[in-house]
Amino acid sequence: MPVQQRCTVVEMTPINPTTYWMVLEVGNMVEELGLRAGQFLHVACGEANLLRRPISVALAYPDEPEDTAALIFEVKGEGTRWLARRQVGDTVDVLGPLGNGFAVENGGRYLLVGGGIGTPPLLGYAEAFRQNAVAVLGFRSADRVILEERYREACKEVYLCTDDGSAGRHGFVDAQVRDILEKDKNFTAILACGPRPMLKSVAAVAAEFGVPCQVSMEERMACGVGACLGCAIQIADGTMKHVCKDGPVFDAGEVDWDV
Amino acid sequence: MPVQQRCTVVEMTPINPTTYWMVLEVGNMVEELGLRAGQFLHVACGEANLLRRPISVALAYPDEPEDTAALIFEVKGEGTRWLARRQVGDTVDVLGPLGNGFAVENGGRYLLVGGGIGTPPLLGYAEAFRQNAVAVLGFRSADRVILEERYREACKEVYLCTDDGSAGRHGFVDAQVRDILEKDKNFTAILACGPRPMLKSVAAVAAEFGVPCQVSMEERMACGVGACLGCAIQIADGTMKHVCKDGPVFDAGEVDWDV
Amino acid sequence: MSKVDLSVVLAGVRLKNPIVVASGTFGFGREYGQFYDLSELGGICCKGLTLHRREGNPPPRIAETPMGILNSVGLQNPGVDAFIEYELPELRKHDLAVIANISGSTPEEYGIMCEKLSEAGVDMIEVNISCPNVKAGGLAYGTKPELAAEVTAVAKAHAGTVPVMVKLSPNVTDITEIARAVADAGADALSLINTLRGMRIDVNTRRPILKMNTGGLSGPAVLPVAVRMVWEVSCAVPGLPILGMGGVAKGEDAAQLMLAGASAVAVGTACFADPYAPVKVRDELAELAAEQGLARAADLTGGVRPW
Amino acid sequence: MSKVDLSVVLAGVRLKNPIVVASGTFGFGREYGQFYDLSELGGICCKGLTLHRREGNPPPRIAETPMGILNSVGLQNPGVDAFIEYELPELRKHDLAVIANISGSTPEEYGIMCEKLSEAGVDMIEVNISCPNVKAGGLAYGTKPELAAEVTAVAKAHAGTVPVMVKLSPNVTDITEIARAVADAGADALSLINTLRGMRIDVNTRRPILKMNTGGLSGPAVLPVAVRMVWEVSCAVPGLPILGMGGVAKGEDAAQLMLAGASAVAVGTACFADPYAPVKVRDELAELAAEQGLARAADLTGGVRPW
Ligand SMILES: Cc1cc2nc3c(=O)[nH]c(=O)nc-3n(C[C@H](O)[C@H](O)[C@H](O)COP(=O)(O)OP(=O)(O)OC[C@H]3O[C@@H](n4cnc5c(N)ncnc54)[C@H](O)[C@@H]3O)c2cc1C
Ligand SMILES: Cc1cc2nc3c(=O)[nH]c(=O)nc-3n(C[C@H](O)[C@H](O)[C@H](O)COP(=O)(O)OP(=O)(O)OC[C@H]3O[C@@H](n4cnc5c(N)ncnc54)[C@H](O)[C@@H]3O)c2cc1C
Ligand SMILES: Cc1cc2nc3c(=O)[nH]c(=O)nc-3n(C[C@H](O)[C@H](O)[C@H](O)COP(=O)(O)O)c2cc1C
Ligand SMILES: Cc1cc2nc3c(=O)[nH]c(=O)nc-3n(C[C@H](O)[C@H](O)[C@H](O)COP(=O)(O)O)c2cc1C
Ligand code: FES
Ligand code: FES
Repeated sequence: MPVQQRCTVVEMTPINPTTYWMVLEVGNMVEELGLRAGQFLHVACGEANLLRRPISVALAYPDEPEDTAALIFEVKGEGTRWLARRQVGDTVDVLGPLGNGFAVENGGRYLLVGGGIGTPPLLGYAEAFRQNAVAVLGFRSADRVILEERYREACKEVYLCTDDGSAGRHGFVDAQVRDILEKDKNFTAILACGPRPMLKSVAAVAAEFGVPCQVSMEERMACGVGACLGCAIQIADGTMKHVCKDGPVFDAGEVDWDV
Repeated sequence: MPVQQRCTVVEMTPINPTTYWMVLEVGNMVEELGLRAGQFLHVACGEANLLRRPISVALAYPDEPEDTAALIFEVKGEGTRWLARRQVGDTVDVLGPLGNGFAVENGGRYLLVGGGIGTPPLLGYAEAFRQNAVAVLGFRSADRVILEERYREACKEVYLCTDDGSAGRHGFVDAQVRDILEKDKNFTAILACGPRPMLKSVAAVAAEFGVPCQVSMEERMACGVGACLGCAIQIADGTMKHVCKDGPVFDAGEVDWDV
Repeated sequence: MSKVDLSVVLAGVRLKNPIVVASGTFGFGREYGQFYDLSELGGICCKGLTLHRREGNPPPRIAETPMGILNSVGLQNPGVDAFIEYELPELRKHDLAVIANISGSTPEEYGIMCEKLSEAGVDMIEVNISCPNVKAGGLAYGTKPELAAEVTAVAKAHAGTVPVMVKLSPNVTDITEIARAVADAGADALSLINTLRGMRIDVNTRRPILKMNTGGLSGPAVLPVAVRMVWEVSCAVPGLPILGMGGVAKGEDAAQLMLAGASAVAVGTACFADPYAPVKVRDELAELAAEQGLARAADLTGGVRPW
Repeated sequence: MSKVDLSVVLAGVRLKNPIVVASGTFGFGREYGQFYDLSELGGICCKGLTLHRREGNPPPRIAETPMGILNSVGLQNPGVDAFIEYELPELRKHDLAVIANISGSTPEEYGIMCEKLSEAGVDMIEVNISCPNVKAGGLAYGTKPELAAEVTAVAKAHAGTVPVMVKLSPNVTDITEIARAVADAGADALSLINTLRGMRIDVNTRRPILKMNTGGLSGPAVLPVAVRMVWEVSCAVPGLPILGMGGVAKGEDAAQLMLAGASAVAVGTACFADPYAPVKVRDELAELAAEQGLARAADLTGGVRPW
């Protein structure tokens, strides 16, 4: 059950020129309401922006005096620009917990595949599964890389790719995923988050190797809670599902990738 | 010639529960552009309010490092509420100097008549003409009284009136003005600022005694500079004048009081 | 402050307060029902129903604009039968007026839905005429007085004792013309405004943000248009009750629409920013009425004094 | 970043950049000319002129709304002769296109004004058809295709070689119908949108804030309606140049209107918040075009790729 809550900013760190690491005090959202990585918070971004902005939870911890959640976001437009100007001690108005997060089981072994600003929501899974997690992280170029160290500290193996080859392997993450699965497809599931074309390629590789794959999808939202039917995504059977309520994480097989 | 300027708030004091005394650093507006009391600044009041708010200049001083201007304003709606939340060190975006101010001559003797939030724009004249100034100040009730001490320090005589008699004389300022003029109508002019009904009554009394009278008028504004023709007031000859450009101070005889 | 009687009557239906939630912005109440008891509301206009289940338009369906949003959801809904079976019983667990909102592509479809809904026992039927008429070549019912009147008459003929409220589109030259036609055809109430048509383009991709290219504008940006149209309609068809909506986010906004002539007010887009918006609007409206010394919120209705 | 050629051509008139200021928001340029040289602008649509001096409507004339304003200035102006004598020579001291905006209450008045203005040598005439036609019983010219066409034809017949641009009202069911009628009647260009009609009520006094009760809505709130209408009109009458306007406050807004089909863009209400708005919009537009690697700003025009 989601609640509306004013959350105090307790940490605010730029992690590259356009990306921020923001930690919020979220009341008892983690302990009582089960907030976890992969879900999202719907964040009001100032009076001048009518709609809230959905931002994924990267890490969520029970804590005293309040539970905390880390959001990692990139400045794209007016809303995220407003958010980036918040300082420690400011409060932001948040709806949450929203959405489902990835479905994982204790003792599972996971291949985490993140692209760009899609890497943060997987961080919580990296830190939960540690030696049972392998991460493939893709970025446009070396200067866009975020969270590499955090992932390296947590995971068994981390593969870095960049589109232009300026860091790690030259190329897209799906090629790296293919190489990994060719050697070892013994994963409980692939958990993927990133731009839609990346998810589509990763889903295709996963299907080819018969590895279950969950993808975290994005769509433009209004309400964030399932009331407005704004955030539809097309499902393979011709129906619609909603990112905010049925997702953001979907089974890759469920999604209609051809639209 | 008006300019657009970001001004730093250097003083911010509530002077009653809904009224604030705000001092701004206004660059060289006083020394170079002649900013003075009775003119107004057009103040941008936050991203959520499209239009600027006109606020009269109560006091204007040349100063170092920057000239300063005191604005005294009452919280009415969203815009002034935003303004009231500014703190020392914040900046506000201002257009000015705008409007004309009262026409006064050195050595003149002035009867200043202010009602409510109309008292501030006359303060500069009180402090300029001091022993040559007599002030009549009207308020709704004792708890709304502002600036009484400042006026008493400056002026030869100060008459306080309240609508409900809770402080000073019981009744409207025009009755007080009449009493004064009956004894002594040797004033260069009456300078009046306040709600329109008050100005109308004061203008009538002034006309009766043959004393020149200038009134500072209010009208809803958009541009503040004379471009939009929004802030029209009806003139006795059937034409329109504009508060922002031709005013806010008009000769009382010029105004069509019957509309 | 004295206690204000908030109850109002809309086309014979008593609402315990004048605040209703707008069709399509509140689903069937399940989601926002997690935040507060739906009995706080005067009523709910349910998500627009069609005779058969519809998946709606392809995404993206939402674009933000200055103090507004564009949507092209396009009547995604489970169909009128599923509503009656699964949603209506849930809503009936709460104390609020249930207003079913319906769209058809032929007058017959409107008729069938009205029959089903009146039998199922909704409190009111809101007839959305902003949808294209397939028979008249896709022309929207809401833009032609004759078409609007035809749909209204059919709905009335099939709704039994359930009041029929017709929802007007603002995308017209003269809304009073449509209002009069619908009134003459027997409407028990009018609701307005539906969304204004708008567009937003992503200047980098050069694509419209909405997959349908254009969509419906709602939210605070449209409030002044809504107030104007409610006022015009209430002058043109005096006595016909109006559910006012369009951009309401504060008690003052609701009061404006009521003064302009609305008996009750719907809150829509404001819910997206603040799930509690309808409750806050209600409380602010009550406070405003109390400050003005009104005994009943209904005393606001039509109270504007034009110059 | 490469230098973008900002010049555009609107109905044969070369503007050194696509940013014009909107009629009624910039007077005759004197006031904002205190802030910067008017030669910074591509052009100015002057305050609406009538045949004879007019005092306009009684105050209050301005009301603020969410991200918009309502105005009921009502064509206060010194009359066309005074414009030609006192204002035009001042404007001619600067390097910008001078577009005279005219309103008449009969077709004849439009004709006389066009004659005077073409003789005086303005660069373009913008024919405002949002005003009521006294002969047709106060019906606005802009809401009936026949009336709009009539005014256009008369204006063209009297404007000599000066291009005639007709300014469309958004308060219509189908703006393409009016656009086509005006195009067929010989308009050299279209400008849109004029203001949407709206209202705001002071809930304490119960009075409309505007003395005229209703007024015209402009500012960012209307941008999505403007983009939609420019797109519709540019599809309906391809090839006819469009001056787009309505809510432009940023370079991105101007780019949206150009992509939707406008050859140039007017900035209006945004000036009230920021006198430098037109200059900023121009610079942001130039930057945006440069980032996209465009050689000419004109390459944006009509570039939207609908789904
Ligand atoms: C479930 C979900 C989780 C997300 N998690 C993150 C995250 O952890 N970190 C992060 O940086 N970003 C995340 N995003 C994307 C983020 O919501 C957008 O970048 C942000 O809304 C842009 O807002 P803006 O005002 O800066 O941009 P603008 O372009 O000015 O926004 C205008 C409107 O478009 C919407 N919008 C723009 N881009 C997107 C987008 N990609 N997805 C959805 N709506 C969009 C905005 O919400 C707003 O309503 C997530 C999106 C979704 C749907
Ligand atoms: C020349 C002039 C000088 C003024 N000087 C002062 C001053 O020194 N101190 C002071 O407290 N107030 C002064 N006012 C009034 C002040 O401008 C308004 O109280 C203020 O604009 C209200 O804004 P708001 O957002 O708080 O209220 P809202 O009611 O939310 O404002 C909505 C809109 O209405 C306009 N508006 C509302 N009330 C007035 C009004 N009385 N006059 C003009 N526009 C109005 C606002 O500017 C805004 O555009 C002056 C007004 C004028 C015209
Ligand atoms: C996402 C969304 C979906 C809507 N769906 C419907 C609908 O199904 N039927 C209908 O009559 N109106 C629908 N509307 C219009 C609203 O009911 C309302 O008339 C409009 O949004 C104006 O009110 P607001 O500004 O408070 O949102 C929808 C509006 C939105 C924003
Ligand atoms: C105060 C004001 C006065 C206006 N006067 C005129 C006018 O005289 N003639 C005209 O054609 N349009 C007039 N307009 C309409 C504008 O030119 C423009 O079409 C409209 O405001 C939309 O643009 P904007 O949102 O950028 O202001 C006026 C608008 C405003 C706000
Ligand atoms: S954003 Fe409203 S249903 Fe998902
Ligand atoms: S406010 Fe624009 S002319 Fe005075």
